[in-house]
Amino acid sequence: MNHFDKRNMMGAGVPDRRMILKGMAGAATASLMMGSAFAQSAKGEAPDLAKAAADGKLPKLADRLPASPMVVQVDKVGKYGGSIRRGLRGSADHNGILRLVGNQGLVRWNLEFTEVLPNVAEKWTVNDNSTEFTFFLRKGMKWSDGKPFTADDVVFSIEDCVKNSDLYKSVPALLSIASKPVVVTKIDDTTVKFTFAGSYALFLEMLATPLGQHPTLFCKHYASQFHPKYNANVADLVKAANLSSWPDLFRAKNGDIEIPSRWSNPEKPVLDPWVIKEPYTGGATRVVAERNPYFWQVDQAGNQLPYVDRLSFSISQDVESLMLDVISGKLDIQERHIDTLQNKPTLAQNMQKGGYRLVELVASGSQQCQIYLNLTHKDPKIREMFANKEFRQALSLGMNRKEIIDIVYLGQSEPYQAGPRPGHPWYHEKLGRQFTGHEPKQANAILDKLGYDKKDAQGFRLRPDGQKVFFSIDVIPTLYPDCVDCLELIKRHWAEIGVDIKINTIERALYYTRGDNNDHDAAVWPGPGGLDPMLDPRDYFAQHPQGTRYAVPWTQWYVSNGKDGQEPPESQKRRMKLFDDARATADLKKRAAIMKELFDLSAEGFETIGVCLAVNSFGIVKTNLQNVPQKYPSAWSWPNPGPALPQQFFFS
Amino acid sequence: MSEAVLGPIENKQLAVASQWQLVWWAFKRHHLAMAGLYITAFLYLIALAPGFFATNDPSAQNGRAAYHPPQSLHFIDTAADGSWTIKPYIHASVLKRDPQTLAAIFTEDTSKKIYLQFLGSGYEYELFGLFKTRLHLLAAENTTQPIFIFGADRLGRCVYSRIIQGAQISLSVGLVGVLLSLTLGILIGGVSGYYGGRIDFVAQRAIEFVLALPTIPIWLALAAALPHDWPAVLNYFMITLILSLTGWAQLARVVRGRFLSLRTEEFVMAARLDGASEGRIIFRHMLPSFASHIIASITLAIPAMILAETSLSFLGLGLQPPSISWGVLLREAQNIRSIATAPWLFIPGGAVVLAVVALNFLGDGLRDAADPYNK
Amino acid sequence: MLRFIAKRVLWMIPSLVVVSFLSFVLIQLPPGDYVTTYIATLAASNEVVDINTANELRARFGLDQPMIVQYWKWITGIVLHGDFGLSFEWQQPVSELIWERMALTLVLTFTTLLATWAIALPIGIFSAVQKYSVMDYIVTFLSFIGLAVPSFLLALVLMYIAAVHFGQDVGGLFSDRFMNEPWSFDKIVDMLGHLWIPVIILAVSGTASLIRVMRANLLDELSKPYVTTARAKGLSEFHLLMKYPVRIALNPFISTIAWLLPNLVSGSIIVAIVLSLPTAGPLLLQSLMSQDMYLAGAFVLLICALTLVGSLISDILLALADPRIRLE
Amino acid sequence: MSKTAQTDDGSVILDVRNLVTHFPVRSGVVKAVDDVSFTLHRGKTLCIVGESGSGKSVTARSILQIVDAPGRIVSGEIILHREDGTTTDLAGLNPRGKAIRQVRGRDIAMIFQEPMSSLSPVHTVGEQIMEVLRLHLKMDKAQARTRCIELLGQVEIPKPAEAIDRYTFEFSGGMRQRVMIAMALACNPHILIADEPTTALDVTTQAEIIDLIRRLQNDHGMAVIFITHDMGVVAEIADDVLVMFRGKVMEHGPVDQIFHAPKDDYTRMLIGSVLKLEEKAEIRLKRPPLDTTVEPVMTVKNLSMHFGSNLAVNDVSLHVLPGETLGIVGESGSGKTTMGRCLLRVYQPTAGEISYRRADGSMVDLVRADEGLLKDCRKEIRMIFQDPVGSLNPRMTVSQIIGEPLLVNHLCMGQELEERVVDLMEQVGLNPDWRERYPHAFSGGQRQRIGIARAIALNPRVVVADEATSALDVSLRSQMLDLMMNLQDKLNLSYVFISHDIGVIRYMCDRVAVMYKGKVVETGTADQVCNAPEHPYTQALLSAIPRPDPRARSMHKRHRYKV
Repeated sequence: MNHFDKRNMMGAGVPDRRMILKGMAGAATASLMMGSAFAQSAKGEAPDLAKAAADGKLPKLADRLPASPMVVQVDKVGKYGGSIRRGLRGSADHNGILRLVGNQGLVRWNLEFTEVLPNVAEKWTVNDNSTEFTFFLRKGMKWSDGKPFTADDVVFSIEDCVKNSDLYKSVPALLSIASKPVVVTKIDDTTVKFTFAGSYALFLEMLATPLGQHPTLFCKHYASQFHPKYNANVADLVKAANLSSWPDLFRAKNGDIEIPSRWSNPEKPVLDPWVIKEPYTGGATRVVAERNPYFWQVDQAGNQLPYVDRLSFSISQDVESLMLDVISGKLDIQERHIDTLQNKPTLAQNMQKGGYRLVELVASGSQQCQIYLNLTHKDPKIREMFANKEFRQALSLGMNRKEIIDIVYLGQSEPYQAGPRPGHPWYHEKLGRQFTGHEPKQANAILDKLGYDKKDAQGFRLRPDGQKVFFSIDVIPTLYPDCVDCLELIKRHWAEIGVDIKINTIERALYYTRGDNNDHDAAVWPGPGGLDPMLDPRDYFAQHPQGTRYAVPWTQWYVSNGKDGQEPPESQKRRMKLFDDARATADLKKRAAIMKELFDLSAEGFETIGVCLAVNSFGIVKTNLQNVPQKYPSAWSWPNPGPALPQQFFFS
Repeated sequence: MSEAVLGPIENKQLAVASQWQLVWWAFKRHHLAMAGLYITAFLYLIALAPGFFATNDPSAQNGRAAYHPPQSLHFIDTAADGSWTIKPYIHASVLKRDPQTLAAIFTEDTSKKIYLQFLGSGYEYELFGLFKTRLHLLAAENTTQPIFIFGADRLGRCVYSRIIQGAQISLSVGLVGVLLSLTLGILIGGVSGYYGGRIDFVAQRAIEFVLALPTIPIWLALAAALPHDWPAVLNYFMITLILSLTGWAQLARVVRGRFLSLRTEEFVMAARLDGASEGRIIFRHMLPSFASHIIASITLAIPAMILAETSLSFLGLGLQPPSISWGVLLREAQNIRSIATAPWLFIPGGAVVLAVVALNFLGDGLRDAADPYNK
Repeated sequence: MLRFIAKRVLWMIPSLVVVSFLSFVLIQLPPGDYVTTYIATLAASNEVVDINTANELRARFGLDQPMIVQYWKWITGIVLHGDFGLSFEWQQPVSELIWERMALTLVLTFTTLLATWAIALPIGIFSAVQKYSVMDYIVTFLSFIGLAVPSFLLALVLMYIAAVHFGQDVGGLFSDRFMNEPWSFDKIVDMLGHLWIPVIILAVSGTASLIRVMRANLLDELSKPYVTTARAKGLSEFHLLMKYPVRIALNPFISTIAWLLPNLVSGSIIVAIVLSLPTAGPLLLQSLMSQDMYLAGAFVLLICALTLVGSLISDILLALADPRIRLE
Repeated sequence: MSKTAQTDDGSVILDVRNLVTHFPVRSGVVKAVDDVSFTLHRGKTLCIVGESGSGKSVTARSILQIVDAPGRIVSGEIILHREDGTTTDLAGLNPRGKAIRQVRGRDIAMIFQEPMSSLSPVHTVGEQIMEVLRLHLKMDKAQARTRCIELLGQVEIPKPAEAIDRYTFEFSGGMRQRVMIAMALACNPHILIADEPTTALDVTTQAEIIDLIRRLQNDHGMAVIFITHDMGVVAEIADDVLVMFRGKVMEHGPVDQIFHAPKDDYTRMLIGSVLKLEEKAEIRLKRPPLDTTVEPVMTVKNLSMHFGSNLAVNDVSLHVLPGETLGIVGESGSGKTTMGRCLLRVYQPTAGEISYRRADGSMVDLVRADEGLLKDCRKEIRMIFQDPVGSLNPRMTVSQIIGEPLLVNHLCMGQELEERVVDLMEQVGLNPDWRERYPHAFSGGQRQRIGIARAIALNPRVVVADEATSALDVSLRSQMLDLMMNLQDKLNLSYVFISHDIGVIRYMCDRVAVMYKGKVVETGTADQVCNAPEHPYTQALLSAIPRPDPRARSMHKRHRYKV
C-alpha cells in the first residue's frame, strides 16, 4: 500500500449513530436528478460482440442494453480494442483492481469530487426530511450473464444479505441511522425505496464512495443459491467446497466490497464494465478481466462501452519490479505503489523510453503530517502542559516548515495547519495558515512566559516541577516514512527552542492499541478532509475514535452520546452540535454557513499542529491511452481512477 | 624422499620457531592473503573509531544536498601563476532543481575552491564512547561546508560517513556473531569429538540437522518475531544471536573433526600416560594444535555473517533506521530510482564486497598455513 | 547399501517432525496473530472492527486454542489427509497455493545446482592443477568477488540492465502468453529462457565455496601414490588426471549438496522477491509478514523438508559413487 | 668410486651415465641424485640399497621420468638397449611426451612401496590392469579380460575370475602387492623396477613376494632393479648391488664382493651394523647372568582383550623379572601392540590379571586398580613409542616435553626441573643447549632419544618399548638399543620390548615370547627361540627372514605355517 493512498482511505465517514436528519426542503434534490435527457439509439459495439451477436451467441446490441443506457460524455469517441495493463503488489492488493474496474454504485462522483451524479439509478427523489430515498433503475438493464437486473436484486442485497446477522455481524455503518438499519422496499421492477429511521442528508454522498456499493453488489438469481433462505441444501454445497460455514461459501462465491475473493469468482454476474476471467487467487501472478457484453453504458455517439477489451493486472512482490515495468513501457496506467516523490525524477526522465506521460493527482488530504498532542493525557502534568494553547503555538512557531518542505517534499508543498484545501469552496484562511511562520525567538519568549525558563545541562527546558520538557511521538515508519523524516527535522528545530522529543517508530498494530487506550503522548498521522471535509472532519473536532488522536476520550464521549469517555470542553460540544446540523442539511449553501462557524471554533481551539499542505501525487498514463483526464483527485472515497470512468479510455 | 619442507635442520632460527612463528612464515608466502590481512586490519581500525575517519555527522540531514553526487577530490592546487602545491581541495556545487522532473542538478562551481586539511577539526563525536573530540582524518577548513566524497542520499546525509559508521555495526555483527557460534561450536564439537560414543552420535545428527536447514526462512520467522520497538542496541544483539544460531553447526563440525583426529595421536596418549589430568590434556596438549584451524574457520565465518546481516536488512527485518549498518544503507539504495539517478548509493555494496573478499583471502591463507607440520 | 539408506531414511522421520514443530513455533513467535494484523489493515481503511468480531474471527480461525492443540490439528491434518489447512488471507486451502510454487522453487534450485557444478568443477580442477599460478589467483579472486556481492543487489542491477538496456522481459518465470496456460513444451522453453538471470545470480555465490572445496580435495588426491602408479603405466597426463584424482575428488564434491542446497534455497527466496518469481520465496515472506499461520508454516515445513531430503540424496549419491562407503 | 668396464656382450639392457636429478627448494637446491652411473644386464637383478634420503628411489623414478614435482633430471643419459638393437636415451625424452609414455608400462614397468594407496580405491582391480593391456597392446575388452585373469593366476591370487571384479580395499597388503605385480607384468616388460615393494609387508608375506618376483624373472627373463634398505633382502636376491648415500654411488659390484669384501667405508659400516644385529649385544655378554630366582616384577595371567568379534589378545600369560628384557615378537595383527598397551591399561582388558610388584614389595592388580593407584603405578611403568614424529607434541619445546611427567606429578618445579631435564638429555646423548628447540628441528634418531628421556624421567622400574627402533635406519638402530641397555644397567630397568624384527630381539632381549593371532605360541630364552625354535609358527617365521649373507640363501628352503 503506498502511503498516499493509505491516508486517503481514512476519508470515508465513520459510523455515527448520532446522525439525525434535521428538516430539509425537497427542492434541493431536484437539481441532482439530472438524468440522461435523451436515449440515443445504440449504434456501435465491439467487433467481437457484433460477430457473436451475428452468430446468435449473443442477443442483439439493443436487447443487451437497457431501454435508456447511461450516456457518458466522452472527450473523443474511441476505438474498440486493446488491453489496459496495470501493476498490483504481492500482499492482498484487491483495492488496486476495484479502483480500475470502478465502483458501480447507485450513484457516482463527478470528476471534481464535489457532487453526485446518477449511475445505476437513472434518477432518484428524496423526501423533504431526507428519510426516504426513491431510486428509479434503468428498465431492461442486465447482469453480465444476460439476466435482468431489477429492484429485486437491490432488495435482496440489502434485506437478505447485508441485514443477515450470520453474514454481517453488524450492518455497515453507512446503511444505518440512530443504530437502526435502512429498510428497502420494492415499488415496482425498476423502482426501489430506502427508508431511514432518521434524516440522512449525506446518504447520497456516502453511496458514491466505494463502501456504498452494497445495494448493487449481490445478484439475486446467482447469490441466492448460497443463501439458506433460498436454497435449503446449501449445507451440502458448503461441505463440497470443504469450508466451515455458509457465510464462508457465500463470501467465497460472491465476495464483499473490500476482500480479495470479490475478484476470485469468474461466474459471479456483475454490473462492472469488465468481468473477471483469470481470478485473483493466492498463487496468481496475473489477473485478467474481459469486456462485459451487457454493460449498460454508451458514449454520446451510442457506442457501447467499454472501448478497451481487456484489463490485465500483473502481480509483483517487490515494488521495484513495478517501477521497472513502468520504465520499460510495460504498464498503461499506474499510480499506485510508484507515486512517491523520490520516484518522480526517475519516472520523469524515462517518460520518453517508457512511452508514457505524467498526470497530476490532486491529494484529497489536507495536512501532509498532522501532529496530535494528547490533550487528555493520563499524566496530569503533561495534560496541563499540552492543554495550554500558547504552548502549542510556541511549538508551531518553533518549526522551520520551509526546510522540511525543501528536504522531505522537494519543495512541492506550502506551510499549512489544517482545514479544507485552498481552492475548496470552504477554504478557511485562519484555520489553515495560523502560526505557520518560523519565529524561534517568539516561541522562546512564550515558553519562558509559561514558566519553562529553566534549562538543563544540554539546554533543554525544564517544567516547573523540574522534569524535562520531553514527550514521545508515535509514528508508523513502514506506512509513513516521510513523517519519520519530518519528525527528525522537527526534533532538531524544537531542540533549538529547548523542547526534547523522542521519535517513537512503532509497528502498525501497536500504534492502534496505544491510541485506543489513550497511552500515547503524541502521534502523527496525515490529516484528511482536504477535499471532503464533510466525510472526514476528524481534525476539526473530536469525531473519530481512532483518528482524532488529540482527545480520544472526547471522541468516545461524542460517539457514545455521552455514555462513556470524557466530557469535552464547551467549544468541542458546540462544534459537535454544529456538525450534526450540517450533516442533516442537504442544502449546500446552508451547510457551508454551519461549517464555517465550526471552522472558526477549530481555528480558535488550535488543537493540532500541522506541517504542510498534503502534497499532490502523480500517475503515469501510456501516451496512446486517450480520454484520461490530465488532472483528477486521488482519494479512497473518490477511488481514483474509478470515477474518471476507465470504460471510456481507449487506445488511439 | 620427502625432504622436510622447512629446510635443513641446521637453520638455527627455524629450530626454535614456535608453532605460531611457523604459521606466520607459511602465511607470509600467500601475497593475496597478506593483502587480505592489511585490508581487514584497516577496516576493523575504522570500525573502532568511525568518528575519526568520517567527514560529516552520519545522521545529519541537509536539505541543500539531497542526492548530491560525489565530489571529485583534487590534490594538486594549481594557483593562477601556474605554480602548484600539494593541497587537497574540492569545488563547491550549486543546486538547481528541474521544476518539471524535480531532479536535483548539481553543477560544480570551479571558481570556488574549498580547501581541505588532514587531521583538521570537524563535527563533534565521541571517540570510543569515552571522550568528545572534533579531530578528523579529513576536514574542510571551514566546518560549515560539507564534503561529499561519495555523494549524499535522499536526505542529504553523507554516504561516505555513513559507510564508515556502518562499518562499526556490520563488522562487529560478524565478529560477535561468530564468537557466539564459536563458543557453542567448541562446546558441542569438543564434547562430541573428545568423548565419542553415543554423545558423538547424537551431536553428529544434531549438527547435520542444523546444517541441512535453510537459514533464510528461519531468520525470517525469528526476525519477524522481534518486536520493533526494542532499542537499537538490543535489536542488534538479537540479530547477531539469530545469525549465530545457525552458524555454530559449521564450526562444531570442524572442531569435532580436529578433536577426533587428535585423539588418536600418540603424543596425546603419551600425555595421558604421563599422568596429565583431562583438563591439561585438552587445553595444554590438544587445543594448541587446532587453535590455528579454529582461527581459520572463524575468519571464514565472519564474511558469511556480514552477508547474512545485509540479507536480513534487505528483507526489512534486520536492523532498522536510525541505526546505521551496511545492510540498512543497501536497503535504502535497493530501488530503481537509485540505480537510475543515484548509483553512488550502491558504494556500501562495494564496502561489503571489499570486507568479504579481504576476510575470505585472510581465512583461506590461514587455513593453508594452519598446519605447518604435516606438509 | 540398502541398510545404509534405510537407516538414513528412518533418521529423516524424527528430523521432519522436529522441523514441523520448529516451523510452527517460529510462526507463533511474532506478537499478536493474524487477526490483529487483519484488524490493523481494516482500521487503515476506516472499517472499525469491535472486540467481539475480533474474538469471533479468532474462534473461526482456531487461533484461540493453545498452541499445542493448534499444532496437533495442523500436523495431523497434513500427515493423515494431506490437508495443509486454510490460508486466512486468501480463504483458500493452502495446498492449492503451495504446490506449483514449491515445484518452481525445486526447478530453480535444481538448475542452479547443476549450473553451480558446471562452473565450479572445471575451474576447481584448473586452479588445483595450476596451483599458485597467476590464473589460480585470478580465479580465486573472481570467485571470492562472486561470493561477496549480496545476491539481492546483483539481482536488482542485473534486472535493471536486462530490462532497460536489453529490453528483456525480466520479471517472473513466464512471458505473458504462457502465464496461466497448462504446462506445455514451449511453456518449458519459455521458462528456461527466463531462468538464466536468477540462475546466474544464485550460481555466482555458490561457485566460490565449491571451487575451494574442489581445489583442496584435488590437491590432496594429486599427491597420492596411485597417481604415480598411473603415470608409470604410461597414461597421458590429461587422461590420468581425469580418470583417477578427479574421479576420487568428485566424492567430497557430491557431498557438498548437503550444505549447498540449503544455501541455494535460502538464496532463491531473496532473489525471487527481487525478481518477483512465482516461487515459494515471495509468498513465504508475505505470509510471514501477515502471520498467515498455516500458509507460512507449510512453506517453512516444505522448504526444510526439501533440504533434508537433499542431504539424504547427497548421502545416497555419495554411497553410489564411492565403493568404500557402499560396501561398508 | 669404481665403475665396471663397458662390457658390450649384448647383455646390457640399461646404461645409466652421470645421472643428475635436482629438487629446487626455497632455500636452494637439493641434489637428490648426484652423478650416478650403473648398468643393468638382461635377466639380472640389480639391488640399489641405501638409507632414507640416499636418493635410491629418485634414481629409479628418474629412469621413467616420473620424479615427483618439482624434481627434474638436470643431466646424464639413460640408454635403453632394446632386443632389436635400437637404443633410446630416456633422459632426453619429454616427460609428458608420447615417446616416454610408450616405454612406461611396456618396456619398463614399476611397482611401489605403499600397497594401501598405490592402487585407486574406487576402481576394480581388473579395470586397472586391463587399462594397461588396452593402452599398449590395443586389446579389446574381452581379450583384455581373459589376459587379466591369466595374469592374476600367475601372481597366485586365489579365484582370479572373481578377484578381477573386486576393489583394492577388499584385499590384504600382500594380495595388493601381487595385483601391482600382475599389472606391471601385463605387457611382458624387459625391465621391472621395484621400489621397496616389501618394506610395508610382514616378513612372511615379504618372503612370498620376493619368491614370486624371482620366479617371474626366471620365466620372463626380465631384468629387475630392486630398491630396498634391508640388507637381508639384498643378500637374498641381488646379482649386483649399488650402494648409495646422499645421492652419490658409494660402491657398485657383485653381491658377494659387497658383503664379503666391501671396498668403501660406508658400505663396510652398513654391512657391519646389520651383522651386528645377527648376534647378542656385547653389553649383554658382559652382564652377569640374570637372577631368575627372584620374584617377577610383573606377572600377566590369562589376559584377554576383545574388540567386539576381534580377539586381539586371547588368554596370554607371561612374566617379567626385574632387570630383564622380555621380547614380544610377532607379525602385524598378532596383538603384540595391544598387549603392550594393556600392560599400561591404555585399553581396559576384558579378562585376566596383571599383577605388578611395587618397589616396597606390595602387589597391585593393574587391571582392577582404581584411578589414583593406576596413576601412581604409571609413574613406575613407562612407555616408549614407535613413531618419533607422532609421539612428540610439535607445539612444545624439548624441555617442556621431557619435563612434562615431572611437572604434572608435581615432583619438581622451576630451576630444579631445568636441571633434571639437562641431566636427562645428557643421559640420552642429546646436547642440552638444544632444549629450547621444537621437535621439528630434530632427526628421527634424536626424537627417539627425546622419547626415551621422557620415559625415564620418573625413574621408572618397568619400560614398555613398542617397536622403539623400527622407524629408524639400520645404522642408528644398534646405537639406540645400546643406549637403552646402558640405561637399563644404570637405572636397573626391566624392559618389555615389542618388535617384529628378530634381529633386534636377538640383539636386545633375554627372553622372548612369540605371538600369533592373539596367542603366545612359544616363550623361551632369546638364543633358544632364535636358533632352535620349537613351535612350527616360530620356525616358519624364522625361516622366512632373509639373512644378510649371500652365501646363506635360505629363502627357497622356507616352509609355510598352515594353521
